[in-house]
Amino acid sequence: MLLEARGLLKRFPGTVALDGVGFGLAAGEVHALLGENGAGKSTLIKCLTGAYRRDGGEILLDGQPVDPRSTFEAQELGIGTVYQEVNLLPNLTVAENLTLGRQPRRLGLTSRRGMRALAREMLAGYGLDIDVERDLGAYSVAVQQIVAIARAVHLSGKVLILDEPTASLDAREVAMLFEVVRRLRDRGLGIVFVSHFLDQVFAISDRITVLRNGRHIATTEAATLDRVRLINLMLGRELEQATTHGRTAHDAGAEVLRAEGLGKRGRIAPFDLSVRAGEVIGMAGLLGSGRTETAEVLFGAAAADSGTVRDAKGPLDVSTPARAIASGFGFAPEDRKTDGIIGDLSVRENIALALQAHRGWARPIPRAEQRRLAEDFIRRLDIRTPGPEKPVGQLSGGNQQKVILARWLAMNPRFLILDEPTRGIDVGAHAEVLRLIEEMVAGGMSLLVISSELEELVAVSDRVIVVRDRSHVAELTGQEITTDAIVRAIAAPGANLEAAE
Amino acid sequence: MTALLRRIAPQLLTLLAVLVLVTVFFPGFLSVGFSGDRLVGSPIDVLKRGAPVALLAIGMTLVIATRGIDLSVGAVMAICGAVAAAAVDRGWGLGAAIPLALGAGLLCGLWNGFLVAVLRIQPIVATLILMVAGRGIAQLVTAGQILTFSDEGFAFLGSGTFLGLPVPAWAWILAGIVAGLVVRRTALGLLIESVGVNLRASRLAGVDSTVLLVTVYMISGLCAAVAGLIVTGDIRGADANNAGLWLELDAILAVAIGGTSLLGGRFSILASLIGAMIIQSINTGILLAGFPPEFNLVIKAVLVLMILMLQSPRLSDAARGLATRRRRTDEGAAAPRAVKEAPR
Amino acid sequence: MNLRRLPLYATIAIFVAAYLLCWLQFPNILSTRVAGNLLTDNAYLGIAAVGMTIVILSGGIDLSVGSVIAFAGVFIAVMLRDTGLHPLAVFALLLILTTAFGAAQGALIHALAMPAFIVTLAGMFLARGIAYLLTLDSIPIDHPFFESLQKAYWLMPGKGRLTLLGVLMLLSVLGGMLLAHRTRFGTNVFAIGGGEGTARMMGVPIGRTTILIYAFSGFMAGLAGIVFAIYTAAGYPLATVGVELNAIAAVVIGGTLLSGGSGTVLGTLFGVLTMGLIQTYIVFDGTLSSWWTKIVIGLLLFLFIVLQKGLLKVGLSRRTA
Amino acid sequence: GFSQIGSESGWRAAETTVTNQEAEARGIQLQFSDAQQKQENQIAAVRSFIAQGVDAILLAPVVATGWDAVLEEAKEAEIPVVLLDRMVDSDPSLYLTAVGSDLVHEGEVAGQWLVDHVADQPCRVVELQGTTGSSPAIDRKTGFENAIKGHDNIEIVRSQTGNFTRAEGKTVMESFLQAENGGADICALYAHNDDMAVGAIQAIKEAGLKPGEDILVVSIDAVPDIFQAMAAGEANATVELTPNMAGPAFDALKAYWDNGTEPPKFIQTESKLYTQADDPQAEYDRRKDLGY
Ligand SMILES: Nc1ncnc2c1ncn2[C@@H]1O[C@H](COP(=O)(O)OP(=O)(O)OP(=O)(O)O)[C@@H](O)[C@H]1O
Ligand SMILES: Nc1ncnc2c1ncn2[C@@H]1O[C@H](COP(=O)(O)OP(=O)(O)OP(=O)(O)O)[C@@H](O)[C@H]1O
Ligand SMILES: [Mg+2]
Ligand SMILES: [Mg+2]
Repeated sequence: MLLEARGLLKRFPGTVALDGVGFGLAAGEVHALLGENGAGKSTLIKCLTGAYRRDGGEILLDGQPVDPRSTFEAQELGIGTVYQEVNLLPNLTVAENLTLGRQPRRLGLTSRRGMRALAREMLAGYGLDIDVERDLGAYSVAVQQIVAIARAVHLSGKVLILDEPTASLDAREVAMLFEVVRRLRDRGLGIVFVSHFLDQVFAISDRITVLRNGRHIATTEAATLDRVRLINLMLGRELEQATTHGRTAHDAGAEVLRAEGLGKRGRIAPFDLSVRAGEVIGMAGLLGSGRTETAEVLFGAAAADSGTVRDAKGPLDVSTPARAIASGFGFAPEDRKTDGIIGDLSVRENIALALQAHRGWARPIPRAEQRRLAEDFIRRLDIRTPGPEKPVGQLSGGNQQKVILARWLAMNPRFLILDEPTRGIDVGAHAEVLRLIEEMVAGGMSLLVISSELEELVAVSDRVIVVRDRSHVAELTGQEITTDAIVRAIAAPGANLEAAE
Repeated sequence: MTALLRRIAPQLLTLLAVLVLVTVFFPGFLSVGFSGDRLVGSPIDVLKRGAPVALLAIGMTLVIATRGIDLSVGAVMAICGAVAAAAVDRGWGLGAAIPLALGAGLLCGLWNGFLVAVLRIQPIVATLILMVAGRGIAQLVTAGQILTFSDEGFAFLGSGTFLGLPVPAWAWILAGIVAGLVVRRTALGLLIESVGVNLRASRLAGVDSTVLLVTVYMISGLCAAVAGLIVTGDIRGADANNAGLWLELDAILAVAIGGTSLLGGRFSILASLIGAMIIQSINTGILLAGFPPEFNLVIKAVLVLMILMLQSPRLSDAARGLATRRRRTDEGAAAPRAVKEAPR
Repeated sequence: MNLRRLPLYATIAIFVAAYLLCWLQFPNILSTRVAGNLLTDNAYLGIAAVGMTIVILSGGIDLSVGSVIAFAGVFIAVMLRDTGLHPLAVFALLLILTTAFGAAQGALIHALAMPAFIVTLAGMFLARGIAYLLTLDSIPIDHPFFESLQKAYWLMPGKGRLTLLGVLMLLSVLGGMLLAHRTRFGTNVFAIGGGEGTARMMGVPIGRTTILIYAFSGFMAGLAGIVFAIYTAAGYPLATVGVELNAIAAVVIGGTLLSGGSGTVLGTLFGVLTMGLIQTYIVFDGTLSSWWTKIVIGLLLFLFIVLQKGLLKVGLSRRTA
Repeated sequence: GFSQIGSESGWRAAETTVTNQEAEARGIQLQFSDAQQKQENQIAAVRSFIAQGVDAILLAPVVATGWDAVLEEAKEAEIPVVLLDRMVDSDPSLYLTAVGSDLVHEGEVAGQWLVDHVADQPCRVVELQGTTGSSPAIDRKTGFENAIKGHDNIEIVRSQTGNFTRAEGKTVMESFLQAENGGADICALYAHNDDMAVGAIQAIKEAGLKPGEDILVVSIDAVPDIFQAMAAGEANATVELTPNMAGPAFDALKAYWDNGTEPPKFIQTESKLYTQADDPQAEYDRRKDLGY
């Protein structure tokens, strides 16, 4: 075994995140690490790489006991890691992020030119031609994700660990990533791969280890496992019904909202959007095409500089989020860490926040009421938390996502925008979210769902808007909505340029 | 209730330790007696003298909870004291002086809040502007003199006694209770904490952060105004140069000793108030113990450092880790290292 | 060119514009004499501000610098008075002391996870307290070596003096620029300022870097103390009260974000010069009463910051448009 | 050019006012610069006075040391410098003259008054010091101690800094009272300035004692408020430090310009002692508009 963990133990107040987990990674294999949200995958990785101090158990590298006390030491041992939340610094340039700690030097000073060259070299092979001297923060999550991967690959002499690296990548980039991963595997590296996309798991991995509730459940050859069994292993139960394609046709309701000529210079070209009651509008496009911008303009997060929004009764004010919310809008943002959760506050407070802000500070929601609300959603969305008073920052990524969904469901808005709602969510929860979407729509709510997962869009949408180059370019309805059609619309003339960029 | 106790336990213990320490150096420290109908004694002195810092700490706690800081409170004290003294001096009476002073405090808070929330200037710098200019404004009001007055009602604010306790002590205790109630019985506390932890996310959840930030700085200004009234009443004169000088640092220290993170988020007004009393006990203790004044700063620095070290989460973690390790080794098991997550 | 330089350009533009405005009112102000004075009079502040810049870039703050400068002066004066050591030896000793002092603060900040504001606040009390213990008086320094240092200058055309102290400050800025922008340590500082947790995950040695950052600030404060001692030829425990706030203001005017992770050392130089210009302007004006002086300083500070914000906004929108 | 220290006390404000009045009366145009208690600002101010080419510089130095370089620059530029109210350690050739009082002497006058007043009675004195490290605090302490030396009946039992402020004077006095048996053991208070004394008087009153009788109060500066207290019998004595330093300075300058008369290097102002016998009410009325 290249990297081996025996009897790993990690406790957090109120949770045992790892309960005697064993894990073995061979050289030259891609080893998938799977489990529900909160199963302990990220914790295992953090213990292996010295980001967390473990409470017990031992780690062996090449048969020798090692004890990385910091990620720095892990890197020195040849373990490169992409952690779940992109762990790069937006205030540094791409090149600085890539070369941090290993900057080429001349005469004791770091060399700009050397850094630039090294960075370009590291990024080669990912089809990403970006200005490495610009701040990383100027780029989208996807670009950052790729940069993080490139960095980890560069650092990994022996082991590469990828914790949900594909969560915000689209198909083309995933393919490119897998290309790189295979190359590394063939060079004899051991690669740990975490993902909730089972297709990707089956596509790339040699072996699979499943964790549940902090325990090791099984390790098997990927080839011997089928999808259903894998899901059973992960959930410890049958998934009631794997959602299949095809949304039951709706009677198109009356129009409830209409945006006309809404846009913001330099961000998104003016667009029209009509929303009917109980309708799900999907939004597809390449990374950086302007989907998030559309949502932000609609919600007042980035104030529009042209256009109007109105409903049957008259114009609506959506110039700030608070006003948009007052007009019955809701928005679950894409980047949950910076835009979504209030890390130090409890699950209860996070769920009640939007409702409370809407009611104003003078009309507090009684604590008991908040608790009831929180417990209700914890049950309904199956949020894995020891209780409603747990700080939300300590939940696993997928569970944080559910808390944000709960926040907006508690508001019961008439028009809810979900930007990548299933990012980082496990299969069980994924099905759950899709079911919730159905439920909401049945209750008369209208949705705008932004997603990079085309199947998901096809499954839920009544209508799909395709965004390209910061403008809305196509709209598919009813039978037209197929993955193929969407891909074609995205890739229409001009898109190649964008992709090549 | 128990949660509250657990929250303020470190502060209470520290206060106790400081009191014991001072008593060692000055044995009569803890004695309280009656003189006529009012209580006298060092503990009462601490309650009274600690009033300005305690009042400032109330506002400062809220400001810090939003991830801000207010360096201007000392200058605002001077402005408000000067305004009140000038009003009394012109014979407008206390009825006009107090509202004017409080209004001035609110105005200062509004200005700070405007800079921070609307112009988005970083809080330290935004309030540094008023810290510098504010004292000038105060001197403008008093024309550079110590504006002395002889209004007994005003003096009562600073040095009077009510039901045995000094009026300043009443002021901060009441202000603390009111602020505590307002913040915790409404949703203000939740919203402040949410803005302090993650401004962007809070805005996206519909929290009106602008109004909230302005409000918080206005509360801080108001607290400073009350503190300014008290020190002015106390010496029966508005001393624009020295009123509240460097008190902002003590107030920030009180909040920090009270365990509220300077990075915003969770806060406790009660703990900050205990922090203020800890600082005042040290100050009074130094005065009573009779060391030469050149030792004051060193003593204070060492005590503050010790207090902070004792309260440091890392140290208590390490101590706990040490305890578990000992237990484990007792059991004969291998000794794993102390848990250190240290979320910062 | 580069987006992150925008605040720097804004600062420089405002400084130049302000200087020209002052010149319109007082033609004298554009003499080399005033320029030389500007450098000399602000040398200690500039040096301390370079250290402060590094600290602030890392997302920290160092309130102890003013006190450390005072301590340095007193220490030098007392040592020169009471021992036969050569000033250079005293300087070396002092720099070791203040660097260790800074390192100790950094160690506390890191090891105990305490906020820098509070630790350095205690450090501020401590340094001045120790200065008091050394002496209460102001002690003159009349060592011949000191005099030669003080008198070392190069007469610029127009009778302005480019003093050793001014040059020392410019060198410090240069050194700071290299350190911040051209070393691994510097990038680590930016990394910590951008997000300590993230930086840790990326393998930045947080503890070591934090200690080094504050040690550097302590070193620069010690150096500033030496400069101040040369400048005034005395040690005085009450000197340079509140200089830390001036340094912070200079850093921020220089376009560095107090929240850390973004800024330049060169900007700090212009921040310092801007503060000096405000001071000079007020003296040239010469009609302001004590209180109006304070109010005007506050207003000018406000004006500069708002102008800078405005310029930044214009620059940014031009870029995205 | 006039480089003033700041406006940290009423006395300082009065000095500024009087200087302006004196300048106006003589038709002199005054460039004023306030250093906010910082020597570095003062040095910068003097430098820019030189750069502007003023005719003379009045300097109220915040601290005695560290003036050599700028004074030499002034000398090179042939601008006469007159020091006000505090001295510097520099070579006397660098300035024209200094106008001021002798701080040590002030302390001695105050101490002497106490010595005379209590005669042979035992007297436990508490002292309110000025800002730690400032020269008035050091010198006035020394002077007072000189005066009581050899009088074993007088003893300083407690000494703390009140930072020259009224509020701290009061706070510190409260703790003195607290520490000295409710004040019963204190015979006299010596304050380094009147502001602290005024604060302390309030503390004494609030403790139920009579300042001026139960506890003697002697202080320095002679600001209006202390005369009010004396008129009320609450303070006993104060030593005057006149804010009119500029008058003699201007006179000296005029003489120097008119006929090159070199003034003496030190023009000492009188340190006059005022007691309750000196019609304090009249003194108060005389001073109250001087901008204290
Ligand atoms: N810093 C922390 N403090 C307290 N509890 C934590 C912390 N980090 C993780 N946990 C808890 O540990 C458990 C495992 O979390 P982990 O992040 O490892 O899950 P995961 O398998 O990566 O889930 P996901 O698929 O959602 O990323 C969860 O119950 C979580 O609440
Ligand atoms: N490949 C890329 N090259 C350069 N810049 C990019 C790229 N991808 C995204 N960006 C930038 O990232 C920013 C964010 O884009 P935005 O979030 O609007 O895209 P999106 O369509 O919502 O995509 P997604 O949500 O999938 O990231 C844009 O300003 C864009 O300029
Ligand atoms: Mg995870
Ligand atoms: Mg997006």
